[in-house]
Amino acid sequence: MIPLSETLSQGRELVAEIEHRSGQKVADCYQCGTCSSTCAAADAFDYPPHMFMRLLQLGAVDRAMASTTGQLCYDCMTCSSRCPIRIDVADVIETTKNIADEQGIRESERGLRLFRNLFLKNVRRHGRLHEASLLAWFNLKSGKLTNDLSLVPLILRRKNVRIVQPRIKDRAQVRRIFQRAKERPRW
Amino acid sequence: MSGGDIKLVGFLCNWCSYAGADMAGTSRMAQPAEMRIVRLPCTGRVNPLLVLKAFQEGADGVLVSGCHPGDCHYNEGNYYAHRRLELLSRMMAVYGIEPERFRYTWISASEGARWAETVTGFTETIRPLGRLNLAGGGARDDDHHQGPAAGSASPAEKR
Amino acid sequence: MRIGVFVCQCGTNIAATVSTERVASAAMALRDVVHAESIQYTCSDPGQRTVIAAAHKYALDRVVIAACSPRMHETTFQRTMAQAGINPFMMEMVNIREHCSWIHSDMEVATEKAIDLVSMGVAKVRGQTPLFSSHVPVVSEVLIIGGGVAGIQAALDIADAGMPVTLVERGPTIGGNMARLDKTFPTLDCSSCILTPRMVEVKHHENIRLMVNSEVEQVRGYIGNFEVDIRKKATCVDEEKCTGCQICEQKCPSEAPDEFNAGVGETKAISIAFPQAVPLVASLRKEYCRLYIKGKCGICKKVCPADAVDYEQEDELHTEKFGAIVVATGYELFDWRQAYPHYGGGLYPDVITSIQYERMLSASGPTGGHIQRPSDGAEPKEIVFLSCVGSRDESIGRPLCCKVGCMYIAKQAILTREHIPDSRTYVFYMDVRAGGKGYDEFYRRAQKEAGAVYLRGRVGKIYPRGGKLVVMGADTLVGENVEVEADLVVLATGIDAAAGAGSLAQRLNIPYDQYGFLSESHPKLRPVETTTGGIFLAGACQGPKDIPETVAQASAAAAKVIVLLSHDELETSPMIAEVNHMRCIGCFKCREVCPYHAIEEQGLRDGRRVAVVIESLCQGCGLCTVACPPSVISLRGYTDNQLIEEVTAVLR
Amino acid sequence: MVSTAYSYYPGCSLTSSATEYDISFRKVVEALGIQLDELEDWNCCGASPAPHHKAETLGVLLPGRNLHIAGASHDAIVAPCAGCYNRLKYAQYKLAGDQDIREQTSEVFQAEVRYQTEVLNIVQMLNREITPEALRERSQGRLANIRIGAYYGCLLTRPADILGFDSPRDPRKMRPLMEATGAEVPHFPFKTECCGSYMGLARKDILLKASHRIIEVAVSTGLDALVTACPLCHQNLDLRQEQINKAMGTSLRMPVLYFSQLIGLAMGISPEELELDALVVQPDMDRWLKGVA
Repeated sequence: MIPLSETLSQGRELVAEIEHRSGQKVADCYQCGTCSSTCAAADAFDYPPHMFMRLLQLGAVDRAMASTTGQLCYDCMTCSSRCPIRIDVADVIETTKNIADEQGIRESERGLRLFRNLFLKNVRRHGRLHEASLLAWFNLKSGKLTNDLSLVPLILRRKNVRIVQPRIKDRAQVRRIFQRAKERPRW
Repeated sequence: MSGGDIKLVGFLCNWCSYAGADMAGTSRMAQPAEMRIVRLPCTGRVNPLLVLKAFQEGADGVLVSGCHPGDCHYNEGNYYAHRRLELLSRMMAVYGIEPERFRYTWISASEGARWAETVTGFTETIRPLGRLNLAGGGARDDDHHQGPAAGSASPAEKR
Repeated sequence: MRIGVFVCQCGTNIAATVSTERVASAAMALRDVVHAESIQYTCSDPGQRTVIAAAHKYALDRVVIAACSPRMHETTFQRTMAQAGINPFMMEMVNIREHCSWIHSDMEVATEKAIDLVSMGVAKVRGQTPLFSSHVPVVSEVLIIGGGVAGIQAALDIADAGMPVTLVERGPTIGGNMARLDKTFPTLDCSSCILTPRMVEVKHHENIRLMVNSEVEQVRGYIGNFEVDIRKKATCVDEEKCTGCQICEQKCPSEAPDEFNAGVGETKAISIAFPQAVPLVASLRKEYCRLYIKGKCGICKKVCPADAVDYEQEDELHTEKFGAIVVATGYELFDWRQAYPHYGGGLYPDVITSIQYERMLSASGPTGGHIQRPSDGAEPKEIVFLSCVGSRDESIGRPLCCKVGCMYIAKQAILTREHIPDSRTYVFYMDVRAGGKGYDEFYRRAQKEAGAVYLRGRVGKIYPRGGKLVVMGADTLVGENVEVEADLVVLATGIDAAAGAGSLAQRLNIPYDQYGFLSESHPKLRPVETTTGGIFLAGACQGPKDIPETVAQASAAAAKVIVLLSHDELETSPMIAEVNHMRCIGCFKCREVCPYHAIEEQGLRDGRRVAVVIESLCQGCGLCTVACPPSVISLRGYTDNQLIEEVTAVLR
Repeated sequence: MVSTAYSYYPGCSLTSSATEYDISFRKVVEALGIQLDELEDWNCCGASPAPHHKAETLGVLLPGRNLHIAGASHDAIVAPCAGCYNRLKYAQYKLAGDQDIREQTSEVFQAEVRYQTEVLNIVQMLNREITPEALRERSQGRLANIRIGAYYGCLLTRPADILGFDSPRDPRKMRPLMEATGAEVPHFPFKTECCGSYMGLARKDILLKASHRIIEVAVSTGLDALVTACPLCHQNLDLRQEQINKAMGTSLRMPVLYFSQLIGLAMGISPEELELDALVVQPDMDRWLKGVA
């Protein structure tokens, strides 16, 4: 049950923040479902995109922020490209997720968070991503040790594959970039 | 003149804005009393010189209001008006008049509330500006005469 | 100059906030005012009698009535003036109700303002001169543009009233879109059974002249007196001689797309659109004819038993006079192919439009009433209908609702069950709009009796798989995606204004919206009039409509035409523009801005070319007065001097 | 002095799981006689994990650094990886449109940021350097025996208002060159559907389903191969094809080529040189090149 009198007044500010940051109007959505029908991951979401939009329309931002939709959406923007109202649905979802992050709402999708963190850590340290290291660390940290190991020989039969972690020269610059992003994640 | 010290003139087209002002009246929407409405068939009939004449004769603010673009009773009158009035509003400063004193807007026959808001907003914009002092602007009975109109500043002379 | 001022109390409507007595006495102080009084209800009979009496007593020649909005009672008091022997235009109304007493509460402020308004009115009426309406004779013939059900209805109504009608149709037959329908909702009447008798009636009506293959090229003139150029296009067939035997069509070797059947099946370069066409006359499309493409053929001419084929036939240009014009150009269906690449963009043969499906349903259609998959001719069992293809979709510039899609889908779902009892139909919809009489019941019948599976959601993608079409949609009610393996997909395409409606509107000088639909003068109170006098609208040219609405509007337009033409003469407004010929410099800037083409060039005896206002065309907008460089055009009733006097009356 | 050569930004994938893309691209460019200067000391663009979306800092600064370096020496930078291309364009869009972002970026880079270098993807660049007519001339219908599908995926076309490359609903820019190889390029209904992106490690289930659908439709469309310009798509569709089949209980086989490999084949470069052996799902080259002397 969604207590509308409450959610519509309490959720108003957060919805306004989402609308402001994404530049989209949630009230524009007329719930046709095109976004969901084109979404390759909708089956895995607890709320498919149109329902996610509906939650925001009803002011139920808490529920939207805690949903797996934001965490699992990988921003392919198919929904945005097909929306008959031209709403950038992917942006609304991503923005809501970012606000949830800022508010410290815990991600239930730990694997994905781990992937993102390891990815960025690798880039922060070395300036470039090393896919093999990422795979190794991910498997180690997630406990899924054999994950994707079958792919390794397939990759290794390529010429020129970098076995060791590549590093760029001006790592100081990259550190500065990450430092700035940490201090000020948004412009 | 009542309703405070300032004097405002509104040139309204008969089909949209005048009817919108009627609507505001029918709906009893309270408005400041400084506005004096002149009814015209179309904003396309509003000669920019008429606006300047109003200022010269003592108006402290002039509002022109007509049908929304695309809604003109005469099909395209308001497009001509838009072009002329846009140019005029950019020229206001040249005539020594604060640009805020002149405004044009589109209000339909059904937008009574919008008319009331527009009049209120416009009046509140002009009130702090006070009376218009057209330095060198020429004859204005209740102002001090600044001597003969200086150079080409007076639109009346040009006319 | 003797001016009388009458200040209305309007009961307490005005008198509660404005001291009408004080206004009247202040008016007495104004120049040339010889009488002023306050009246309780000026518009009432006794009130008007008081005004008339005062006019006589004080020998008034001008009157100011301070009361309600002129939009309310200007004509009332103009009539009062006429009774009082004063020119009706020598009266000025001052609005002290809507613009004063009703929006202010302070009596002092409101009274002062009312006094100001009265002085403005007095200043304006002082500059007024008597004006006289002129009369123009009316041509009693009517032009109707478009021969669909709207044009047919309007033509028959007007012709029955005894007025001659010319019905101009662009295509080779009348009947329009309705003639292509199999059944009509919500009654399932056979469309041609109800329409074709009306078409025949048009053909035989003594007051109707039917011109097919004809288009309106130019329109000059004004209400009561239009002059119209109509081009009758050459069709290489003599209409008088052709008997409609169709031998030419049978023998013609050149295939051509079948527009009447929306591309389901093919026809020939020379053909009759459909068996019930009116007139039943063949026409030849040169762009598909072998004779014109390859320079060699001529079979149709050889086989025609009536000797009706004439390759030398040329376009005819007719110039006719009409008193009124009814525009009934109808609609066409949205071309979805560019806009919906994710539905295959026209590449999958088994994704068809609803009108194509309709032609298959029709017993007289190209499949003889059998529903067939275009790809292999097989009978489909799983049929998916998609609503709102080209409607309610801002991303392709079509936010409007087509208004009939929901209902014709329901109809087609019901008919599908009748044609193929073991079929299953699916309907993807966003909302079901069933707001007419018997409509909701009809749509429920599609679900209950025809077993149509209604799915609330839009379809994101269609793609072929193993001879079937996978339709990927969302069911927003369960919040899950759904998928149908369909044999046939039918798109309920939206409604566009007929091609060329915008350019026709320009020729007629009537406004139209961004979709090409023609604009009515007022959406509530003048729904069939346009802003140009004498031109009326009927049917879907004004916006999406179903058949009952179209017919109703066509009859309404006919009624308006009949009222207009029931007079021999028309009175024209005298509040129009006037050029001072002595000072006109002949630059014709006025002609450029005039929306009504009401300015013409005239040579004077001294050789100068000057602008002249055509009084019957001028609508009195005043655009020309501003455009005139030497300011020698004035608008009667709103002259520069009057306006300046009105403004300065309160500023000085 | 600005060079007439292209600045070349391979990006991380092209140095590990997609080296065949790098090698085949260089081969094609070499055959066309164009100079590529690998961007000096380039860094990772941040790809999908770096938050971007409208106002996020990292999404501008990481690709911004590459733009900045390229701007010192080159008029145009080419990024064969669709992801890198997407992020470079995004950074450029933000930097061009917002003075505040420019200033803050310059502050971090300790220099006036250079962002105006033209950013090109592989399709744009090759279209510029070889016309379909010229390619047709060179290929002499070499690939006339096959049907291939142009697979665009997401990052090459979306968001369209920033990338300005092709229609997000109905992209067609790969087609002219693909047809010039002599191959048939039928309509591929899933050309813009997403393959599952970076979900491979954490949520393989989502990815395998999405990629399976694409392969399945490619097979039912009767294609001999898909062609892509994105290493991530390639990884998901080719490298993981066994995983897909295993998870979905199918035995689909669909070779997936890089755009550069296809163009290279048409130009007469050998399959070995183009690293076609690196593909997990091998095309039947004998059949493909049947009738080629």
